[in-house]
Amino acid sequence: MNSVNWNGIVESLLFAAGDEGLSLKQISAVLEIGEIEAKDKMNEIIQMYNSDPNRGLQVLEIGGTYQLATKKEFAIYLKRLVESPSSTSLSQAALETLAVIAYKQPITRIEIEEIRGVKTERPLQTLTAKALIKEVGRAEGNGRAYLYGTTKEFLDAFGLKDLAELPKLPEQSEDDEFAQNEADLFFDTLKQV
Amino acid sequence: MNSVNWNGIVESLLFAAGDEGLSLKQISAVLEIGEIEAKDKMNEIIQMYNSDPNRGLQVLEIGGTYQLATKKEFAIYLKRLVESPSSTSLSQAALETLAVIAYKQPITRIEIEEIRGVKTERPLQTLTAKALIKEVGRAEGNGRAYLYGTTKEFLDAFGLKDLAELPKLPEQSEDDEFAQNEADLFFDTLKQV
Amino acid sequence: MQHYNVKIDAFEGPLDLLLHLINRLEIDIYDIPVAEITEQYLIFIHTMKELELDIASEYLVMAATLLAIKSKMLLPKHEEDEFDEDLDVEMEEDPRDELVERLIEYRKYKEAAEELKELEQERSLMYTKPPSDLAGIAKDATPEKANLDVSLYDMLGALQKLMRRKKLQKPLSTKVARQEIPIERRITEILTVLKSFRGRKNFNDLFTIHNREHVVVTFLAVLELIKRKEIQVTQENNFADLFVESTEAS
Repeated sequence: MNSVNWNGIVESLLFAAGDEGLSLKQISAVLEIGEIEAKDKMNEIIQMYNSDPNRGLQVLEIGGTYQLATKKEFAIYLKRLVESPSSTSLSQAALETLAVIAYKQPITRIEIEEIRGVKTERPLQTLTAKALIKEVGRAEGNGRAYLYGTTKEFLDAFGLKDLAELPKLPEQSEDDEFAQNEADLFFDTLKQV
Repeated sequence: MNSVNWNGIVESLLFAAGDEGLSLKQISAVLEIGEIEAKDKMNEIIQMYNSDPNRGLQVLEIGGTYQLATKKEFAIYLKRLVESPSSTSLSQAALETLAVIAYKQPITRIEIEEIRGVKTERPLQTLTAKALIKEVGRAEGNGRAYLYGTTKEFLDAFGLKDLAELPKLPEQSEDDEFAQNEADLFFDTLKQV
Repeated sequence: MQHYNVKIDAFEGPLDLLLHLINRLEIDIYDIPVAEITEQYLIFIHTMKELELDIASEYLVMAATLLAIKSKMLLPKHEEDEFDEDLDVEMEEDPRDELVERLIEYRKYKEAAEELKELEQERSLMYTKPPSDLAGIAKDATPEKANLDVSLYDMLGALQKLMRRKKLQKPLSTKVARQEIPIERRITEILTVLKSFRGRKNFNDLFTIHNREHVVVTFLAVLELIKRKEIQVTQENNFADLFVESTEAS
């Protein structure tokens, strides 16, 4: 071997880092290459893992860090061997609250409650304790209520690279279109009169 | 692919098993093959890892269990990673350890390792050096292992008045059945020690 | 009038309940028949009251809102006499508008919550490992007591990772060994004990093994025996110990 064995090095680094993951900064520091080059390398490596069916592992990119994880298709085998704590399973109330925060952050409790139509203290406590949300600041104006936002742990728990990867909200435009048609229909009816 | 992907399955199994490793018995049970056949497969796989320079990992056979580990030749990079200045903030390993101690103190190292599933010497050293934890006594029974607890500096660092101010874990709130199971799991883990 | 066998805690609040009613009645959300939906909503609330369940104040506020909208809808519409230049205005002044807007907004996040749930499930199929302990590798990198740039959230986050991580099952055989105790067998055992005892036996003494499964099976066996009238259970007075005896022996 006369060249640097990037794949081997990165695999050993990722393995050691476990679910703490490695940032691009750490990778480029250890490999002594620039971050852009490191990023290219990581993309190559991600590709390599994904395209090789002999590999049971994949590289996840989550909230700015890379981490190794088993491929989904092997979950059936792992389930025979490993206890699943199902620890992240959230109540409906918590999931709804989390959805509102994820899409509308930063947002105050009152604003969340307006959208949900119910008190939301308990779900906020649960989500905070599960480190899925945190206080990210204070709202202007009277009360200076806490503003909530999602955490890196949130991205990890839902397997997201970043917030931009959140599924698109059920589009309002469709509803609007629908409403528009209705309105058109209404107008048409009137014209006929 | 029309045949079973042994390599992929075994890799994912070994990865998830981590430091605890897998016995031949477990492997043959999950793969639903005989132990002799499983042993042959494992030898093949060990060979495969060793002969592929692109792999940063190897399969070790220690005391009848197989486990994944990084190859020795990459140790220098791991050293660089550990020594790279993540400086002021704590590693996840340290944070995890600290969290377990904070919520379960007084607690022995063995108990912490049982909960975390990995060796915890270094995090304990780090936390002790940073004065966030200290030895608070000795456990009863054989070995009389050290018991760890948090310090006043811990409270200061996290802006807590006292330990009662630690956020309630979701599993500590009674009315969440789901969380209760989680708590049971958590405590069962402890009881097994 | 139909009755609802739905628990109020099956709903995440009045908006959720309204969406449920709208779906159930196959109503167009943009053209809600307020009278009908209000009636259904109130029936629901009344049922809850009869069942003496706590009804969160939000449900009552919504009931009032619905009634207010209903009464506004009943007011004569002057606009209809006017020309169509006012049509836009008329659309906006529909007393239902605000509620419809809230329902649609809420529905958006309710659906998003479903998607999150799926993502979470998918994520749970991917297993990770804890960071390795590299104590042996880095020799004397003794960290000093520096200022810590960590928050409680970081610690909770690390703890969550730990909780989420799956744990390797001990020996695979423990799972297999934990087979169920057949109730029939336990029934026979209990009968044998009672018959040989010839007299009343304290109910608590039947629970010889203190694990959950054994306790449950024993309890079920006792219930079955009572049903079959093979044993008799007596109690002197409230809260006193229960005594069990075989009907055959007595």
